[in-house]
Amino acid sequence: MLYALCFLLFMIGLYCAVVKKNMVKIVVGILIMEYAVNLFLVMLGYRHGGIAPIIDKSHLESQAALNNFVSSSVDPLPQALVLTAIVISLGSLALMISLCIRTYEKYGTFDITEIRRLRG
Amino acid sequence: MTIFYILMIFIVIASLIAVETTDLLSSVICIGAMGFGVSLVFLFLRAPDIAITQIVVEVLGLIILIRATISRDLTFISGDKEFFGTVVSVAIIFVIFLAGLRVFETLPEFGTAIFTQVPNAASQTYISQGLEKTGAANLVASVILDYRAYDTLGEATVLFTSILGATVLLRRKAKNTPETLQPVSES
Amino acid sequence: MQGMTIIVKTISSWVKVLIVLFGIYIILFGHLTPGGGFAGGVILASSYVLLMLAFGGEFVKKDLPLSLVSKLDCLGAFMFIMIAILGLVFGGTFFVNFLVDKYGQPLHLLSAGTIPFSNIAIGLKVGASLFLVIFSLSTCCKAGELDSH
Amino acid sequence: MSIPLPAFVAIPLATAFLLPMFGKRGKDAATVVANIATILLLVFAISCIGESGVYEIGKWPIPLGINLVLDGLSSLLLLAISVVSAAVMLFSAGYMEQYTAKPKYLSLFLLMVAGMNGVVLSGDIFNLFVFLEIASLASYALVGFGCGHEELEASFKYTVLGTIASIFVLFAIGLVYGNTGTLNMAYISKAIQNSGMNAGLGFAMALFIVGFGLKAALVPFHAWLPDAHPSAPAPISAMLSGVLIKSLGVYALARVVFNVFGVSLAVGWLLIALGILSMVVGAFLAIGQWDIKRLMAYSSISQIGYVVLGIGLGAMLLAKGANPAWASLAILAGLFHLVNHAVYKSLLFLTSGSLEKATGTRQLKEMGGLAQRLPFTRTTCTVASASIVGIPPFSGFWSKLILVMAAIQAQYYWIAAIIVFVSLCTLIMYLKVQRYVFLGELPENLREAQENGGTMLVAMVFLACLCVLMGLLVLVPSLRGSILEPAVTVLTDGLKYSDVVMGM
Repeated sequence: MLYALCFLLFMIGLYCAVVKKNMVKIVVGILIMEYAVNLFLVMLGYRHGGIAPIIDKSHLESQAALNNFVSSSVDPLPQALVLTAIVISLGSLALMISLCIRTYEKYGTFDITEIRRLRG
Repeated sequence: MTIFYILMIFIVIASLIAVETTDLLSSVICIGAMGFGVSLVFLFLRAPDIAITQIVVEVLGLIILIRATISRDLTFISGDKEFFGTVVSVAIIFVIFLAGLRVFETLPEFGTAIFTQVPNAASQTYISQGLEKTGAANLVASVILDYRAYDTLGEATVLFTSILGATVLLRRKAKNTPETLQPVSES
Repeated sequence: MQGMTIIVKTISSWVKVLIVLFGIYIILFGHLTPGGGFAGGVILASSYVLLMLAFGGEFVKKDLPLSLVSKLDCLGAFMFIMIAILGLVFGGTFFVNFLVDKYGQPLHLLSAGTIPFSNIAIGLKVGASLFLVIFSLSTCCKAGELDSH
Repeated sequence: MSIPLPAFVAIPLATAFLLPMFGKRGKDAATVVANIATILLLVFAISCIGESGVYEIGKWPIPLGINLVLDGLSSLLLLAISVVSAAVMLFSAGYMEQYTAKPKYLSLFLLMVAGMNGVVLSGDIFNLFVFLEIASLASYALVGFGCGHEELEASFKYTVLGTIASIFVLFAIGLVYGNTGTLNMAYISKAIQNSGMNAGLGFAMALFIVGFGLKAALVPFHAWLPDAHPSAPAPISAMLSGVLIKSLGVYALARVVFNVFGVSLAVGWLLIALGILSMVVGAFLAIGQWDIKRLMAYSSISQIGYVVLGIGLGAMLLAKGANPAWASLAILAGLFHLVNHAVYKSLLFLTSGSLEKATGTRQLKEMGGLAQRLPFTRTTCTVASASIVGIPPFSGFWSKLILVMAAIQAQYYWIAAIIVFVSLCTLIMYLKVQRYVFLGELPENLREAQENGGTMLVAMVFLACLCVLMGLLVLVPSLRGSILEPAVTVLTDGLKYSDVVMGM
């Protein structure tokens, strides 16, 4: 069910990015899609009753503690992927917003139908 | 378990408001709320690294987004004129959504991570041998900076590229000299 | 942007030091605790963004010239790829953690081979570049000001 | 292997990180350094011909770490990327003088090259995504480099569609990870062979096809291309059309379909349909254009259709269990056309840049009679046009001929007929270019149009020579055996990819 909620979020974002005519709204849609995918990836690695994949001193005290850590830690790999994906989405956000600002400067509006009309 | 549902429903509602409100600033603020919700979900999913990163990125992203929207055609969104087009796209997206729901039945159930079900998964090795092989107690750090450091090189490059691209796009003057010949006026 | 009131200015110049310290802590302990180069770099950037909001763009420009920031940006990225290439030179493979057994013990600040150095490089790079983009976004064009068509 | 594979990524990256430090004064030094980097990459790529190998980064064995895979297909793409980027970089040295911030341009250019090299070398699906993003982000910024009205709008459109494509790919990667628990392409392929396809993997494959199809600008997803290519500076149009849409779109699609998921009849027919649709629609739209770069952009869509048609025909024949020789012939045609198109389309865009710089316009109706004023541009443009149309000694003829032969051998005569018909349309559109640009009356205001000298000319002549010589790639058996055939084998072997990678 949680996966389905992620997918719903993804689709809301897709709807916003495809249907809306305002440049900022399109960026908002893309951000929503990115959140959805990030959530989905991290959920794939979750275990019931899991602990964060960070070893501290208490885990190193005995072999049993370490084994306990190994058997209950959540998956670190999707977390690493999402860290990368968050940075990538920040990068594309910066690029898109600078494009929006420059386009606004040139055309005086965020509305893409208006922009298309001005361009002729 | 319930906490995830509560937070996810909060995120979905925030996203719906962000999509449908006509005020750009409130839309951006809803995105901020969503971002903090997402970061809380990360925290409950036992991913403190990403939760921290999500929060700091959210703050900076919000500054960037608000910078873009503030005092620029505020509250000005003309209604969607093409009613028919909107209905068709909503219908298509809804159909894809319904078709896609079956897809998630093939995944292992939430809370049983995939790496526990596959023999010799890489993640199993990261957890059991990460500290001894890389020396980093934070296994996420050991994955991003040692096992998959090449990805992180790519990630740093993505950021470098986008920042370089943004400064290039924001520069005042793009052309150096007038053309060698006068451009022919467009008819 | 001419900045805000004296109260805001005073407080933010104090808080800035704390934020910078916190950012450095997050970067240096990235291999032991949650956080790391990326989160720490963003925190470093946000300290200067705070100064920029409180004092205005011109003040920060004097404090931290943009050409220096963009050089730091390139330097951080270059440091990171040099760590990779040093792995090729000393360890025989691109990105090999050639320092892993050379010093330190697990759970100490000095451990984990090249990972802390990678964190520092990334922190530098991320901090500089994010500051750069927010600065150029906010000073490049004032709201409502249009190019002549 | 004599050269460590990460060099293909590390050299352009290190150079790109250093270049912005040069600032305004070091513009010429920066140009020289960037050119040295691309030429070095070309030398490396040539020395990698016929080699193969796996490179495990950081000495981690593969499911743990990331591996780079050099096989026939990768080295073919590496060769195409480095030839085109070396020529285009040389061209930019002269052409980009008219823009400001040249060191940043050079840096972004090298980042784009690094991204494409990373994509074609990667053996890890998430790593492929990361490098895909590097190349895409650099190209978004480069399309808007001129910062004019048109450029910004085109760049925004391209950025939005490109980002949506990337998110689709990331989502598909998530689904694949959720089903197989690994990210390495060889291991994914193994896991899929063991468990068989299910709904999740099928959906992931659909997402991959849409995502990479958007990057490759196949017809239902082509909306960004006709705006982005004309708006970009001419060298960037050449890169985008010449190699970017191929390495990010077609290569990634072929790799995922053939080597990771395995071919099936449905996917084969889907690719054929996309290919034919792109060919026909692209050609029809191109004929009506009056902007020279826009015409070439639509013709790119049409030509990418040939490549996808060849590959799809191969996939369909493989899945049907037909004679494997037919399938390899079709794939050979597709890949050979890919390389040919990389060379002649980038040459065409470079000539259009040369024309634009000399005359200040891109409108066909405002040009004319330039044959005398611009003799070199005219010659190179004619060579490239002859290639793309498929006049016998030039390269385009051979790839189209093989494609027609493959279609006839497999007894799909209607496909062969469509190929010939689209070739005729291509003939019409390039006759139109020749007629309106080089023949006819020379307008008053273009009397002083000057040939661009120096590096721009060298780059154009280099690519024109390649256009003439490319036919040798299939005609000389030793060249064919060392460059094209290994690439074809990688695709026809399909799922053996995983054994090959794990075995090396």
